[in-house]
Amino acid sequence: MALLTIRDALNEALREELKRDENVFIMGEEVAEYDGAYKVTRGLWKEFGGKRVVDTPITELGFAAVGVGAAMAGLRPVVEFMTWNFSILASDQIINHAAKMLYMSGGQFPVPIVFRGPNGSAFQVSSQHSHALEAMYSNFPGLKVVMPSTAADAKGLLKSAIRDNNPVIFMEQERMYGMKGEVPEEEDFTIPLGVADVKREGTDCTIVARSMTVPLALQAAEKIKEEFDVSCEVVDPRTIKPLDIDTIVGSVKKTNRLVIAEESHSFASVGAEIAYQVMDTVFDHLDAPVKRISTVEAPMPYAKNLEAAALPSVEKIVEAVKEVCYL
Amino acid sequence: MALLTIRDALNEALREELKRDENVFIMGEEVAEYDGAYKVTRGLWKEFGGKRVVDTPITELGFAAVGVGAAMAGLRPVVEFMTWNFSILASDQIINHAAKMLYMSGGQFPVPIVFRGPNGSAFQVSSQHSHALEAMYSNFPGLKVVMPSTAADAKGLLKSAIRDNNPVIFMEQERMYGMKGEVPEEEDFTIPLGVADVKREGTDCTIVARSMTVPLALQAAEKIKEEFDVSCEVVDPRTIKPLDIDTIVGSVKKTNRLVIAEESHSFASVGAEIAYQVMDTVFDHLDAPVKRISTVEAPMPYAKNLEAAALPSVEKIVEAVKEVCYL
Amino acid sequence: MSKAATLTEGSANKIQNGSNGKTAENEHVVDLLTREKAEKEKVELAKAEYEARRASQIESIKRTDKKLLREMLYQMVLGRRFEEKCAEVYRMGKIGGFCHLYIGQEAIAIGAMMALEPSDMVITSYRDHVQAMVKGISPEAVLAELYGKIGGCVKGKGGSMHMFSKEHEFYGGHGIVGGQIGVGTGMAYAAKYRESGQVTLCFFGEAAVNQGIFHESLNMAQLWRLPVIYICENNNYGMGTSQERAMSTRNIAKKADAYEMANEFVDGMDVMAVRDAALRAIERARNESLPTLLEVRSYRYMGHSMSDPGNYRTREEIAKYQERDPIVLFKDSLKAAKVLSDKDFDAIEAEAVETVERAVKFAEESPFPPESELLTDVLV
Amino acid sequence: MSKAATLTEGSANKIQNGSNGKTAENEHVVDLLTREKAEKEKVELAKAEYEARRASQIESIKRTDKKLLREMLYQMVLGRRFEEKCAEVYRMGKIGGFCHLYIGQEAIAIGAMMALEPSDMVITSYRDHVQAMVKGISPEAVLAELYGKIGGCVKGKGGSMHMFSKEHEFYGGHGIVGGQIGVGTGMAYAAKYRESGQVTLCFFGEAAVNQGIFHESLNMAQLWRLPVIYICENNNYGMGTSQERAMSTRNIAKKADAYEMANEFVDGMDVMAVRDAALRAIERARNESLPTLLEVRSYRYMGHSMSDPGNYRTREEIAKYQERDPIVLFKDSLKAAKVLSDKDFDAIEAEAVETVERAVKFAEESPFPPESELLTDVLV
Ligand SMILES: Cc1ncc(C[n+]2csc(CCOP(=O)(O)OP(=O)(O)O)c2C)c(N)n1
Ligand SMILES: Cc1ncc(C[n+]2csc(CCOP(=O)(O)OP(=O)(O)O)c2C)c(N)n1
Ligand SMILES: [Mg+2]
Ligand SMILES: [Mg+2]
Repeated sequence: MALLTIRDALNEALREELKRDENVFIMGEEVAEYDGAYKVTRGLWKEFGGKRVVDTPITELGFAAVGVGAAMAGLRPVVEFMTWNFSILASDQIINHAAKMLYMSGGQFPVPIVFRGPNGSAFQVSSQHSHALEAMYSNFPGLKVVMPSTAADAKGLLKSAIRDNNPVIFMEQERMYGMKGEVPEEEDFTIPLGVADVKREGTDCTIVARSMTVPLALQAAEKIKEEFDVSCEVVDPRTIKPLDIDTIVGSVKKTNRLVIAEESHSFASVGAEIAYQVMDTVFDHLDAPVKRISTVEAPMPYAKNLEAAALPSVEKIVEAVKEVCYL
Repeated sequence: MALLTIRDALNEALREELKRDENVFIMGEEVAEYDGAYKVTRGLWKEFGGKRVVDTPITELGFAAVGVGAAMAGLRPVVEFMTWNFSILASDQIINHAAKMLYMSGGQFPVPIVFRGPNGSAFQVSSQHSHALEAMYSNFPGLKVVMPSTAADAKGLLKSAIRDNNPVIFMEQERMYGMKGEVPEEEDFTIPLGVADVKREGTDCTIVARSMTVPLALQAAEKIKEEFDVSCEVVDPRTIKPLDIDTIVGSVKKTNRLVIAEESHSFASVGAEIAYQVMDTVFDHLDAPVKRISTVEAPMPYAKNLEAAALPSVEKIVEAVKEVCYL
Repeated sequence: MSKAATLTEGSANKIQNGSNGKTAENEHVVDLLTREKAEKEKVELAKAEYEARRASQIESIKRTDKKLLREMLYQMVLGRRFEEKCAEVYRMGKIGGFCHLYIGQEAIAIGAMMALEPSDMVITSYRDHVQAMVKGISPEAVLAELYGKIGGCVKGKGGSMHMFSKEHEFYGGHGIVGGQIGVGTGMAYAAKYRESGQVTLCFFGEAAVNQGIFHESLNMAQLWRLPVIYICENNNYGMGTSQERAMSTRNIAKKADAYEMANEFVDGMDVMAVRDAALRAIERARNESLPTLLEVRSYRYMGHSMSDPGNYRTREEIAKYQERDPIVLFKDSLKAAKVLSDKDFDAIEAEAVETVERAVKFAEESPFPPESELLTDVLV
Repeated sequence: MSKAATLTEGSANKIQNGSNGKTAENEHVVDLLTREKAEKEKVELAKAEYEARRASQIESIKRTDKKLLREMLYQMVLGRRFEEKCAEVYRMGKIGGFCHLYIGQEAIAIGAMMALEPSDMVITSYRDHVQAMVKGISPEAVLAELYGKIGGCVKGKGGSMHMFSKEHEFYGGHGIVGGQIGVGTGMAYAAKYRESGQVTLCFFGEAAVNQGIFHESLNMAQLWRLPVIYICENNNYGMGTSQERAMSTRNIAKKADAYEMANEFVDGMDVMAVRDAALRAIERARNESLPTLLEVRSYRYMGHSMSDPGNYRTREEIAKYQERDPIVLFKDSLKAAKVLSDKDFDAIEAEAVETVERAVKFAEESPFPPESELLTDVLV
């Protein structure tokens, strides 16, 4: 095991895949000479050259399209959005082109492409730079959606995403790039897409969290254990689509209670979907309504205190658990 | 009362608002000289001239932005997307600009704009032209989302949308343009945004439907009444955001059973949200898990038989009701 | 830096179509008159050029292989007959959804695509039947696709707008106006990356030029020297909107200057002129890895799609363009150049009709896709 | 239509930045050398032009009202001192998020905006502090916004990138590169519609020019004859990417030709040149309702934002640009033209410093927004 930041784990995944398959290349704004706006691609341009690591103009729709076309024609592009906020400009290529190409072409043209970058809020970057967009992309068939929360997951999932023959939406979180974790050093470490991970075992309440809310959920679980001796299980789906509902349901069957913590806005969120699917499957196992914690229904404010109040937090998760446990 | 098609009801709403307020204008592809791709704007260019009814180039992002800027500067644009599919190209202006402007500007710049056009499938127009996009736009605070299902609602809601000082996503359905209904003839008939309508009263099971699924739900209710003597209440939220959850919850309290029928894809859909909110509010009143009918998780196929199989239908709704009623 | 101001004089044929206070009624009349006059002038000019064009076409014909010329004519005639059949069966309800026909524009697809190698790549818009066939998809598979049958080239999943063939390097068939300009740029990117020597032809209409993706794509193509040929099929209308009502300039080829990209304006009624321009562009792409923008001026005889009544133009306007029909012109020239005789023409005509009939039979008999197809091809 | 081919010769200074097989290491060395040489030449040229520029600036000064000239210098100095203070307090942790400074580019905002009427409209990117102040928002309100305090011009909800003032017709402060080009076009649309006589100034960086919205907007502005002035602030970098690595042409002003739009290239180190070009464009907008694209060549001294170490360029490159500093040049000219004396300069300097100090005091003392603000202003 090596202790790596999520940033470096992603970097390793990219490096290894660039080495493994010469059809893999990285493109995006500032990914090459600048080493990446958030340094996820650090050193790669120097090591692999300007053919494999390519700086683009600021034309999100255009370079996403270039990625789609290149993928149709046999390459395996990894397209970085400096942040997912800017992907909205490119969403026509993701939703109307990448996601449907295989179907429209009757199975002839797979689009093996990874769109990746930081998703959600950063530190006071205000409303146009703080979107968590997984709900939007998850609604469209033809896309896989991945959201790692640890260094090991980040590395293993990114490698799998690059090898996947479908378009994959790979969402990181800027607040988490510096978080460290153990990463297996074995030669070809990957984590399959579509498999949830139980980040903490517990018996009394399930917390489903993803990306940024996983560490918050773990802290909340700790606190609740201490304060109320209630044992929370923290399940991280890791892949939002396809969703490993079985693992979530398995946990809820055991705990009979479910809290969902997510950074995105709430309305028609992935959390709503998980709640629906759980209810649909194990309605009779639920001893309380599912409780969801999301970012409040407002654009992200700049002021530090308001931003903190807008986002999910350990306290909010604790409160939600208390509620479903009738504490 | 006048018997109007939904198309003509929308047309009347536009005409009346153009007359009422000279800051209202319509822009979009083929809305003027061509009378609208689907004839919703028929006759308006002739009547009001090229200043009030404006043909645009095929530049969805650009003319959406023009709408946003014009709204900030005091006009009340009604921007037509030939279909909502093409709005994805403009979604940055809708999500990152229109929806946040009021908040970002600390309340100084409201954006009184209506984005409208047909949403969802038409008749075999295949995967790039059949999106139902309400889930996507509903996820973002700062937008209102409206989906009428009758001629009267279409007229009354569109007039309210145009008078509203917020950006409103107004989603019609091409399959429904020709459907007729009674429309009040009173001088200034409007329907407030945010108020659901019970389209059929019933006691045994609630069906929440919107847009295209409302007529399907009504037919299903009829069938179920006949075949099983089970009485369904059909609730049409009409406005998705803000959602009149009280009316839905009120119905569920009475029937203790809920089926949701929607044309969009299911994952993280508005249906999931309604299910979550209902469960959150009246968990103990539910005698069965909420059942949701959506378009299958595949891009829309072209072939007639496949398209029919992909979409929600009377039969599917009937089956869902039978399921929640344990018939 | 003390460079003098470089102001462009306002262009002459600018139409102010908003905000001028006139009533629409008035505007409309003025507008129609102006337009009619402009149209008339254009058409007169075009007719005068017909003769000049025939002379130059004959020159070009003389430089070209006879078998190829015959095949070019055959493909043009087949394209025409095929589309006519589509219109016929569409009206009978055999085809659903949108259906955009290519009648009048055949010289573009045939002129440009038959200058390619089979391994070269092509991508286009929803107006894709003829391109699909020229690239090698059988008329059977195209028509069956239009019928929404399992024998269609994408198993009935795409319909009129979404023909594809991996085998024939045909990348579709796309419904979002302008979307394929970016995708085509990416295909060329891959060709350069893999040093495959492939050239990419990317077709789109003149109205698509106004989309942002055109701008973004051309910049990248020139910046990165991609072997792509952008072919703007300028038929003067995007649905019911003429170019002058949607674009602030008439000169699309010149837009390439904004990217320092090679560009050429071509008469799209002249299949040999299209071919010659395409050959130059292909050479530039293949040997120098440089992109080109071709503006090919053309005209579509039918409505935008089968559901367009086409009230925005006169029958006369159409008729006058038809006098310069690309197939008639090509036949005239082939005959004048003594390459093909009337007998040859008859044989070609018969062959095309027969092929189309075969396609109809196939499409009729092909079954609808089984319901199991609904959920396949969503993910690999 | 038999018009000859209009091929553009491939441009000279094209950089091939992908797919050429060389190692990045090699490429990098070659690249740096080439660039260094190019930079050197550019800077030499610039210095030579400094003198010429000063002469012409003096000419322009002589035609201009003295009080206005003083105010222009004051605003430039204030802008400079204000941004320096921002850098200082940012490093102390008083400001969060992104913070993009304007140092080096002052001549653009002051030159262009002080040619406006107060009722004219302005919109810009995230690099907006100075534009906000020139339009009339108090330095107090701008700095308090940067602090995220309730006294900020948008109550702490926007921060550095999102300054707004309805009262002063300042339409923000936008974070999506290029987004404001479309919105600004819409503002001009409204002005024309309402016949308000207002002109719209729309600022953006050179990297934003590559965005599709630039293309879509300019077409509509020319087609509909909108009274908008697009000001491209060309500081040669979009974050760490120089123009030549992102754009296939050096000549941005000329891109307006693709829309038949008036355009002008201006030296952005010369506040009077900017003013004069702006006056011409404003006149065109106000009297003829026609748009203009101005490319104003400039340079930013600081990193892209406060978090950018700026390794993509040398200290030398920056230093050399600083030798042509717009404030120094303007002072030199004002002195030579005997408009202002050293004493005046000192007074201006003192006033600017004092104003900034007042702003700091205000920002420090203003409270954070109450939590109740979180859910207001979401909907009207
Ligand atoms: C993004 C988008 N906007 C609008 C449409 C509707 N639409 C389909 S074709 C068309 C006109 C396109 O004209 P042009 O590009 O000139 O091509 P042509 O049809 O003449 O071949 C329009 C508006 C669409 N399919 N996609
Ligand atoms: C759509 C979008 N893409 C990327 C970014 C990240 N970003 C912010 S500023 C910037 C560079 C813009 O450069 P330029 O337009 O030249 O303006 P300058 O910063 O030089 O003033 C980038 C890439 C963004 N904010 N929005
Ligand atoms: Mg056209
Ligand atoms: Mg710049």
